[in-house]
This record gives sequence, structure tokens and C-alpha cells, in this order.
Amino acid sequence: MKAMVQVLLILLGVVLAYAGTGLPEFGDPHSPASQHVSNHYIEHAYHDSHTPNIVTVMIADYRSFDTFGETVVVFTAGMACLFILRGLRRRDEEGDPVDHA
Amino acid sequence: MIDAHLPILVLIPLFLGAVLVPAVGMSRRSLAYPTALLSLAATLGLAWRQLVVVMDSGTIRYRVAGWEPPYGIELYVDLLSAFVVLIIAVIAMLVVVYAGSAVKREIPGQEVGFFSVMLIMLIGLNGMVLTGDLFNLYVFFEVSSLSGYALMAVGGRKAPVAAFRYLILGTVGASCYLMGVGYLYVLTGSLNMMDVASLAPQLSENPAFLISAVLMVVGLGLKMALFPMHLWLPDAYTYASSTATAIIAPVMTKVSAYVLIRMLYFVYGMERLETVIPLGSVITWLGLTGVVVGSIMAIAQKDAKRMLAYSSVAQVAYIGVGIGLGTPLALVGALLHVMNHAAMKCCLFLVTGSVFRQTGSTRLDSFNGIGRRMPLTFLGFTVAALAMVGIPPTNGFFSKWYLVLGGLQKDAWAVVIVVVFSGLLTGAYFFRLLARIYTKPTDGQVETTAIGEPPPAMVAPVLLLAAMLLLLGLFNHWVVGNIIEPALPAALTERFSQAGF
Amino acid sequence: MDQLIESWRPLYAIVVSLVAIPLIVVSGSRPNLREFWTLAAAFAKAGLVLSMLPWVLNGVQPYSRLWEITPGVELSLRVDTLGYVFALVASCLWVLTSFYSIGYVRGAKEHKQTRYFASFAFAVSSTIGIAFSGNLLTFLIFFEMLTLATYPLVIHKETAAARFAANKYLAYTLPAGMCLVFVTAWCVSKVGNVDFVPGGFLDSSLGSIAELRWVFLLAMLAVGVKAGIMPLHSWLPAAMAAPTPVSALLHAVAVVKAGVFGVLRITGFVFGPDLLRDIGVWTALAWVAGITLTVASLLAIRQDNLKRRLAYSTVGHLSYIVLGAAMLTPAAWTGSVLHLMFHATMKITLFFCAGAIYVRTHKENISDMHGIGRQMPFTMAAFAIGSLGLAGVPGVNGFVSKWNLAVGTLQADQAVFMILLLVSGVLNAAYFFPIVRVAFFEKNDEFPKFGEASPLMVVPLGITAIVSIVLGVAPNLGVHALDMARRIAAAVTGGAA
Amino acid sequence: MITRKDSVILDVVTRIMVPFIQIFAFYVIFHGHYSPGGGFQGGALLAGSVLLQRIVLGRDRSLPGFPVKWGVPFGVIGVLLFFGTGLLAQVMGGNFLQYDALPFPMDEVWLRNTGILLVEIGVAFAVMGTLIAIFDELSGAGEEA
Amino acid sequence: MTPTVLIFGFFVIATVAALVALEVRDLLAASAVLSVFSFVVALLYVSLGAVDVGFNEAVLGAGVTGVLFLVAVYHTERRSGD
Amino acid sequence: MDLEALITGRWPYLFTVVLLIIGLRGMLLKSNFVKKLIGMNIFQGAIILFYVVHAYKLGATVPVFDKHLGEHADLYMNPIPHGLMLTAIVVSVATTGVALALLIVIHRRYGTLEEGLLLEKLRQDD
Repeated sequence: MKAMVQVLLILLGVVLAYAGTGLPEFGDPHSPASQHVSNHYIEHAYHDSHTPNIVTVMIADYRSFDTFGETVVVFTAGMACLFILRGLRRRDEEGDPVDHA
Repeated sequence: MIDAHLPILVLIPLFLGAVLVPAVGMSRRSLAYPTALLSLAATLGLAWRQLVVVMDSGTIRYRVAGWEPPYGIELYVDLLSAFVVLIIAVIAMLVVVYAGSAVKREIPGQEVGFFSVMLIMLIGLNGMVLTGDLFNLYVFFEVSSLSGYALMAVGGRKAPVAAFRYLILGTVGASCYLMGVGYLYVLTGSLNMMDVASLAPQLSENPAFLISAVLMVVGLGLKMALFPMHLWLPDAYTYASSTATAIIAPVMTKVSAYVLIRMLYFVYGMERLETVIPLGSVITWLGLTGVVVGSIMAIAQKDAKRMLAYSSVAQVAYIGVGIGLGTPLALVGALLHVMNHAAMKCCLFLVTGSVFRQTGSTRLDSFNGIGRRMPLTFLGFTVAALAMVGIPPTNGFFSKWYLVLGGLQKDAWAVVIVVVFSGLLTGAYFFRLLARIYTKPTDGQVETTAIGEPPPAMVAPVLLLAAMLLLLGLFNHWVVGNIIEPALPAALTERFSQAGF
Repeated sequence: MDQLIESWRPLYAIVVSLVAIPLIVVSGSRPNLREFWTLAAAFAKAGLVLSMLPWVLNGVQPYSRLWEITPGVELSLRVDTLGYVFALVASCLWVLTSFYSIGYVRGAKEHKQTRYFASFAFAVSSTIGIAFSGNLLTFLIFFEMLTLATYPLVIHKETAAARFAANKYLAYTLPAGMCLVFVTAWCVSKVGNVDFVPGGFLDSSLGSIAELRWVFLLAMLAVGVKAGIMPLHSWLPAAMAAPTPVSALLHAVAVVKAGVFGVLRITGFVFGPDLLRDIGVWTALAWVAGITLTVASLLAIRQDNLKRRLAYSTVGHLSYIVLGAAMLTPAAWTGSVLHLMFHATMKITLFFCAGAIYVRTHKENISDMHGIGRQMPFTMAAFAIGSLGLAGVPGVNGFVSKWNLAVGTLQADQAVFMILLLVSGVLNAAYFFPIVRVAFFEKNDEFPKFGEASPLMVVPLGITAIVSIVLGVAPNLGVHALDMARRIAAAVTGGAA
Repeated sequence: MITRKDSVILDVVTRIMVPFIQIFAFYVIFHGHYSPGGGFQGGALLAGSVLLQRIVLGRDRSLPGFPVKWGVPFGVIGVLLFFGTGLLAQVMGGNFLQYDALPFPMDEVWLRNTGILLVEIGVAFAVMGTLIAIFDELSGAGEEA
Repeated sequence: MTPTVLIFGFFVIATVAALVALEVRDLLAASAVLSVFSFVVALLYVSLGAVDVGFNEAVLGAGVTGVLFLVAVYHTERRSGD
Repeated sequence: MDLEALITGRWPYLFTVVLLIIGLRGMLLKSNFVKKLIGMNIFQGAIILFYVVHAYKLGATVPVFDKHLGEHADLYMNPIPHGLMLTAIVVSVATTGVALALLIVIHRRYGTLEEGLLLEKLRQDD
């Protein structure tokens, strides 16, 4: 099993490396990723909100819904920890009220 | 005016609920349940309205933060997403109604956390369905996953271990998805699904593009438990609390299946992928194997929840078959099965929850002769079991029916034969269980005595779901004709226009 | 050509007993009320079916189109003559069986009577649904519902034998249902519209001969299980573990007749005689049926348990019908349809008798029945009539159908099958007459005094016996059975009988 | 959680460091518009300062600074601030999170600027509160709260 | 070119740190090495021009994650089987 | 020829693949749960690196607008992956937090975090 996973991992590595041949070169300023949407951001960010830090504008304005989702993730993690740890501790101390499957 | 905002409005009550439940729950724990109920009722209403609006006036594209689509995030609600959102809302509503009495008994003292985390999970799932942005989908993917881990971790003694396993595999899945998005972004420079879809055709020979498709299939496959990636599922479903299972099992895997369809057919373009790598055939074969293996594993189980968990593996595999086949009718089957299986599995898991509440166990032994003690509950269970086997006119028959028709469109005989005859395997464990439920045990086991129906709030959802199973079966053509079929990608239906529709 | 009129009556005829189910369940604690509902539903159903007789005789086909259930295929009910014949038999016999059932379950003190009556009503509904189905998909739906409805009846006694029988029943019928799903799906994807058409809606341009043969094989597997074609018959003797009225109505009339009805539908209305001749499968089917009817008769002789003997006899007689269908000639089809009806009246008489004997004496084996004819003269007289009819003695209706079948084999130039029919008639006599002889002509002084069973049981079996004789003398009396059969045969085969 | 450390140096250094870290954190949040930084980083720094107190000073002496039961409310406030900004914009006739619809007396561009600031503060609160809550739960302090 | 060399160097260090973090048997040490890994990666981000990401990674990845790991290891056990 | 182009032009990408495999190997093959989590962090770090690597433009500067520099797009790094990865980092921390909470509960119940030992104890539970 473990050996199989090892082999699969190496295979995955090779495949991913092969996928690299389809990617643009490192640092290429004209790669598609640096053309389409990002240029719009770079050129408009300051005029849209008087904020020089383009990343800030991007995460808090253009893609603010992502950031909203992300605060929800953080909040989820908090609630999840609370839910997992508080309840289970209480129960472990008092003993299981019912026998679970 | 309001109609244009519906996509975000669906999320808002859920979000308010998720925040308010802990807020009010801290002072009065008993308020948590009504708050959750209220927020879900609002969501249900809005989801219904949204479907009506989309059916009337077409796709809603909502620009969050007001920016043009490729630059800002948009919520893209076509018939398909509105439909899936409604499914989620209905199932969640029923489960929450049920949960009022169930959670108090099963995980006492944790109603507040449970309802809050559950509502967050629903935000995540709805967000996954509604969003039209690849990275935004990842964020909601993680929201639903994280809350899913938490819900699954609370329950039986072994639940945390199962949840941790799920967390590891789930994170691998999410990361695979993220990696896939990364490739797509690097190649196209855009994250908007429609935009990427319009840029994708010229990339279909690019190895990175193909790998990203594979990574998406792996990532979403892990979350939807498509056959070899299902390893987390049986333990997780078995040890989680019944209510948590009843909400996670129907919707989580289905939403992932929906997203997979979205990705493969609306973003990548399956037919283009198929010309380079046999992704569809691979998914189909995995699905077929999953159907057989899942069903056989289910036959071998001694615990009802575990049996249902394995049957989920098999049922999800049907969806996989439909996705892989890629004919319009097969896709209709897959999408119909998304709805059908959600309703069936929800009903079945709710019943196991009731049984657990009344007898303290979900082992198959505890079902002996229980049909007379809880006649209404098990009426629902019976209908759901028959739907799982695929007896007409329940809805379970029709999703398989479309899959078979889809297989015939492509002359995929293996699919036709497996899908038609796999009902036997499903029948093997469900009829065995039904015989146990309705007849006295012959092997000398103790008959469960002195137990009755659970409170009405736990019976009503089961019966409602059972009624839905029948109605959705009889009127499946309404759903198919008005919602699913118009939502299929046009390129696909044109290619197959001579057959079927 | 037949004229179509829209009517909800076929739907009502199906639904009336479904409506009765909740009423039966709700009044489960009050047996009299519960059985009132059963009887009310039975009479209503029979009345509804009979009310359509004038239409059918005048060549009018009532139909109800419900709604589109899958692209291009509607859920549709249509009462053509063949379907009507089957529905008529099932619904009228349900009335008698209801009375008989009440006597039986009370006499035998069966448990869970509510479940019993509810399932029974469900099964009859499905049967009528099968009869009135206007297309293959509707047929499939009711066919599967019938499987489902009979399962609780087979497992009813909840003994090990009943469980085994029920599992066996499922193990045969579920795969069969799935074959039917496949066939239906295949037809839908090939032709789209799967409405039954006399003479068949498939033609040889739809696929290679091999493919069509496979589909036909699967179709025959699908309906053949319920029709008890060998080697798919073995669930039927096992299912005799069910209470006798169940065996009587369902395993002698409704379920197995649904199977042969399916054979008739598929050979005559789906594939059609021309296609069957083209792909050359009709002789194969005929041979299977011929072998079945011979072997089943031989096996019946070896049975000591009365119900099992009757079960094997049923297997044999079903194959008469299948054989007739396979001959594809007008007379053979006439014979088949007639036998579908006539075998029902005769066989249900026999089963009723077996049940009456069981309720009074708790005896199931023939070797224990010495001299029983003196205790229960009416019952055993009816039994004798049924036996004579099944053996094909003129004067009872079995003769009429067998005669037509024999003529049909000759029309098809297959005299060998006529010989098989004759041999099997002799064998029928060989396994039935000993029972009559044992019952009437052997003395048994140790036999305790019982007397007849309750009138609720004796009257129905008397009626069926009398009907058998009447139809044997005048097959066209009352419902014009012979005319209807001839009309069906003409429509399917395109020639006059 | 971790028992009291007896190292005076650590103790003193921590006491001196914490206010500076917090000031820096606020700088990071509010200056996120002009230089790298923003809600995530600032919130995490704030959380870090509290965690430093918790670890070095021990639970008893750090609690007055930031009580355990504040963690979740802070998170909720942060999330609600974010959400409220978005909802306010929506109520005022824009789309969700469309800052130029906010009802403040400014021109569009500055409205966006303000919106970004509000949102960043919300993020910072959420990240800080939740991270502290997670830490407290993990270290077992949450139970007594 | 200097930045390229720098990036290459950080990559190598990060890879080594990752390997070490996974192979060290003492979990406290492993957590510490993970923090080092995160810090190196943060530097890498900065040298790749992603200052915000680097900042975030330094604070969250190296700082908070490390602390959380430390707490968890402290509450469970320090030794690892592999 | 492809290989050469791959190594000379895309070596940072190859590094991320190596890190990714290292992390994944840790997640799947390490038997200690904490080690699995460490692997998970490395794995996610690798993906973040992948994004950041592809945001890099030779000769560009950090994506903070500078009046003296002007606003030609080639002058600044691509900001999109940066923004996305801020989110991804927080997500990874959140996941780690939840996972650690699970680990603490598991350790409380079973007294071990080694997969082998744990499986044995789980079996004993039945």
C-alpha cells in the first residue's frame, strides 16, 4: 500500500512537471495571467479608490466577496473549534449519555 | 428590484442565522432552534422565488460589489443553480425541523454550536452553487468543508478520528481544486467561469489545461466521494450524529457533483477534453465500479448507518456515470439523481436517526419488527428504500431510466447493463432490511418492545420526504422538461438533437 | 378500426382499490368495517370494468392520457380488447376471492389480516393497471408494482418457508423487472413512442437481427418469470407458502396471468408476428413453451402436496397460452386468449377447493384426503369439474380453448405441438383424476366428521365451477368471450380465425 | 494553559513588546491602503500579541488583558462589520458590498476608500477574535469561560 | 542575477526545511522547523514581489500556526513514531 | 528540448511541484497525525507558492502604485494571485486550527496520535 502510494506520488510529480511545459515561462511579463484582468486592476485601482496598494483594493473591493467568504471561513473555524472541543470535553467528563454506533 | 438581488439574498438569512444563533443561544439555549428555523424558512422562500424568477426571466447574473464580471465576482444563477439551491433549502428545512427534537437527545447541550455550524455549512454549499467565480468557489468549498468536519466530529466516540481522516482527504481535495484553478488562471488570466469558458477552446491541447481538468475531477471527486476517492465517507457518516449525517449526506456530495458538472460541461467543455484525454470514459468506469463495489459493501454491513453510507457511495457513483457519459439524457439522469438521491438519502438517514433515538442503536438487529412500533416512520422508510432500489413510479427509477436512455444514446452497453441490473444489489440489502422491519425475527433475537413513534416533528419530515419521492417520480418530466433540460449546455444538446429530445 | 374515446373510467377502475387501502388500514381494528371496504372496492371495481363492456364489444376503446412522464412517453391507459379480457377476469374473480378470503382468513385465524387485505387490494390495482396500460412504460410501472404488492403476501406467514419463498420470489421477479426496464428503455430510445399497436411497433430496421434477438430474449425473461416459463418457474411452487386465496387469485390468476398477458403484449403488440418471423424466434419460444407444458405436467404428477400439484399444473397451463401466442396464427391466438380467461375460472375453483379443505381439515397432502368427498361433496364436485375442464374434456370451457389452440398449431404447420398438447391433456387427467378418485371412491372410516366449509367459501367456488361449465357449453354467453378472443386474434395476426 | 514562566527577562520583554506590537498592528491595518498590510496581517498581529501574553505570562496574568470570553464576540463583531458594510450598500440601492452606494457624504472614489477601510477593520477583528478563540479552546482555557 | 539566485537559494532552503520538518521525531522541534519553513517561504514570497503574502505568511503561517502547533503538541504528546 | 525549456524557464514551478509532493507524501504516508498536519501545511504552502511564482514578472516591482513609476501594467507584479493567496493562507490556518482541535479530542479519548496504535484501539472499541 505504502509503496503504491510512493509510486503514485512520483508519478504525480512527473505528470505535474510535464504539465509545466504548457505553462508560461517564469517571470514572463506577457503571460496570459499578467494580461487580462490583472492589467485592468493595476491600471484602475488607484483611480477607483485612491488606494495605492493594489492588492488591498483587489481583496477588499474588486474581489471583496472572496474576502467576505474568507472571514466566514475564519469564523467557521472558530465555531468549529468551539463546537468540537467544548461539547466533547463536557461529554467525556460526564460520560456518554447514549451509546453511539 | 428585489428579484435582481435574489442570489445574494438567499445567503443573507443563512448568514444572519449563523451569527445570531450563537448570539441568542448564549443567553437562552432554547432560542437557537427557532432562530435557525426562521433563517432557513426565509432562505427556502427566497430560493423558491429565485427558481420562479429564473424560470420566468432567465439567468440572473449578480455583480457583487458592482464590478463588471471578469473584474469583479459575479453570482451566476441559471436554472440549474437555482434548482440545486432549492433542493438544498428544502432538505435543510426538513432536517432542521427534525433536528429540534433529535439534537437535544443525541448531542445534548450543543444545539447552539450545531445549528450555527450547520447554517455555515449551508452558506458554503449555497455559495458553491451560486458563484460564478472559480476562486470564490474554492472559498465556499472550504467554508462547507470546515463546517462539515466539525459536524462530523461530534457524535459517536470514534467520530473525531473519522472526521480527521475526512479532513486530511478533504484538504487534499480542496487543494487539488485550488491547484486546478491555479493552472486555469495562469493559462487564461481570468477567474470568471464564463470568461474562462470562452477562453478555454484554444487551450485544449495544453498539458497544463488537461492536468487542471484532472485535478478538478480528483478534488471534487474526493468531496463527492466518487468511487476510489470515497474512503473517508463510510466512517464519517457512521459515527457522526444522525442529524448531521442527514444533512451532510444528501447535500454535500450532491453539491460537489453539481460543481463537477458545472466545471466539466460549462467551463472546460467535455467534448473538447474528450478529444485529447478519455476523462469521461474514466469517470464512467469509476462510476460503474463504484456502483458495484458500493452496493456489495453495503450488503456486508451490520449497521444501518454504515450500510446507508456505502449505499451513498454507490448512488453517487450513478451520478458519476451520468457525468462521464456526457450524453444529454445521461446528464439529465445525473442531475435528476442529484435531486432524487438527496431526498431519498435524507429520508433514510432521518429514519435511522429516529430509530437511534428510540432504541439507542442503529445496528440492523434493532430494526427487527420495528415496523409495527413506528408505522408512520417506516412507511416513509419503505418508500425511500423502494426508491433506492428503483421501483417505478418512485423517483429513484426515473433517474436510472434517464441514465439508461443516455447510455443507449451512445451505445454504451456496459453502462446500460450495470445501471439496469445494479438495482438487484440495492434490492438485496433493502429488501432484507424491509423483511426484518415488518416481520418478526426468526433467529431468536430480542424483539424491540415498548418503543413508539418519535415526536411528530421527527415523523413529519420523513413522511413529507416520502411523499416527495412519489411525486417527484410521477411528475419527473415536469422537472426535467422545465428545469434540467433547458439548463443543459447548448453545444451538448445540439450534438445529440436527433435523439431524445 | 377501433374508435378511441377519452374516459377516466379506466383510471377509476385502477384507483378504486388504491383508495380502499388507507381505509382498510385505518379500520384495521374493526374487522367488519375493514372487510366492508374490501368488498366495496371489489364490487366497485368489477362494476366499473363491466360498465366498459358495451364499449369494448362495439369496438370503442376508452383511454385516459395522464401526463408525460418521460420525454415523448405518456402515462397512458387504454382499454383494448385484450386488456379488457384480462381486467374482466381479474376484477370479477376479485369479488369472489374477497368473499372467499374473508371466510378463509377468519377460518384459518391468520395473523395481520389488515396487512393481508391491504396488500391484496394493492395487488389487484396493479393487475388492472397492467391490463389497461396503453404503452410499454405504463405496463412496466404496474408490472413492478405488482411484484411489490405480492411480496408481503408471499411472506405473510413469516415462517422460514415463507421467508425463503419470498426471497426466491424477489430473486426471480426483480431481475425480471430489470430486464423489462432494459427492454422498455431500448424501445423508447429506438422508436420513442411505445404505445401498444396490434401487430407490433418494432420492425427489423431498428437493429441487427442479433440485437433484436437479444432484446426479445430479455423481454421474454422479463415476462417469462411471472408466466412461469421453464426454467424460470421455480418461484411459483415455492410461493404456495402463501395463504390459499393468495395462491388462488394471484398465483393462479393475477400474477401469472400478468406474465402471460405480458407475453401476449410483447409478441403481439411490441414485436408483432412479422418481426418475430423475420428474426426467427417464434419456434424457439414455442419449443420452450411446449417443453414446459410437458415437463410441468410430469412434475405435477409427482407432487403430493395439493397446492404444489396445482402450482405445477398452473405452470403447464400458462405455457399453453404462451404456445398459442408463439404460433402467431389466428386460431392459436384465439385459443390463447380464451385460455387466459378459462384457465382462470377453472384453476381458481381448484385453489378455492384446496383452501376450503385446508381450513376445515388442515390437510394439504393428497394422500391424506381419502374419502373427503363424502365430507365436502359440493367442494369436491366443483373440484372435479375444474379437473375435467383442465384436462380438456368437452362440456367444460377448457375444451374450447384447447380446441382453438390445436387448430392454431395446425394452421402454423406445426403438428408436433398439437401432439404435445394432446399428451399434456392426458397427463392432466393423470394427475387430477386420482385426486377425484381418492376423494370420492376411497373410504376412510377414521376420517373425522367435518362437513362443508363456511358458505363464504363454498359459494364462490360453486359459482366459478358453474361458470366454467356454462362457458364450456356456450362460450359466447354473457361477455362474448369467444368473439372478443377472435377479434384480438384478428387484430394481431391480421387474419380471421 | 502553559504554566507560569519564572523568567523575569521574558516577562519584562513581553510586557514591553506587547503594546508596540499592537500599535504596529493598528498601523498595519490602517496603513494597508498605502503599504503592504491590511486586515489579515493586522488582525493576526493583534492576535499574536495576545497569544504572546498568554504563552509567556501564563493564563492568569494575561486574562485581564483580553478575557477568554471575548474571542468569539470579537469574531462576530468583525464578521458583522464586514457584512454590515455590504448590507448597508445594498440597502442604499447598490449591490452587496458596492461601496459607492454607501450613505456617507463623499465622492465615489473616497467612498470606496472608506469601504475598504471598514472592511479591513472587520477582517482584522474577525481574524483576531477567532484566532484567539481557537487558541483558547486548544489550550483548554475556553472551558472555564 | 541577484534576485534569481536569492529565489533559488530560498527554494532550496524551503525544500530542506520541509523535509526536516517531516522527518524530525520530536514534534515540538518539527513544529519549530515548520515555522522556519513558513518563514523561509515568506521570505521567498517577498523576494518574488508578493509583499502582502509574505507578510501574511510570516505572521499567520510562521507565527500563529506555529503557536497553535505548539499548544496542540503540548497538550498531546511530543514523540512521533516516524 | 522540452526538458531543457522546462528546467531553465520554469524551475521555480518545478520546486513547487517538489514541495507539493513532499507535503502530500507527509499527509498520506506519515502515521503520526501531527506529522500529517505538518505535511498539509507544506502542501498548501506549495500551492500558494505556485500561484505567487506565476505572479512574478521580471523587472517589475511590488504591486503598490507609485506615482513616479506610472501605471503601466508591466511595471507591477500581478496582484491577483497575491490577493487570492492571502485568503488561501488564512484558510490553511483555519483548517489547521480545526484539525488540531480534532487531534486534542482524539488524544483525550484514545491517548495516542499514531495511526497504527489508534486503529488497534478503535478495534478494541467494537
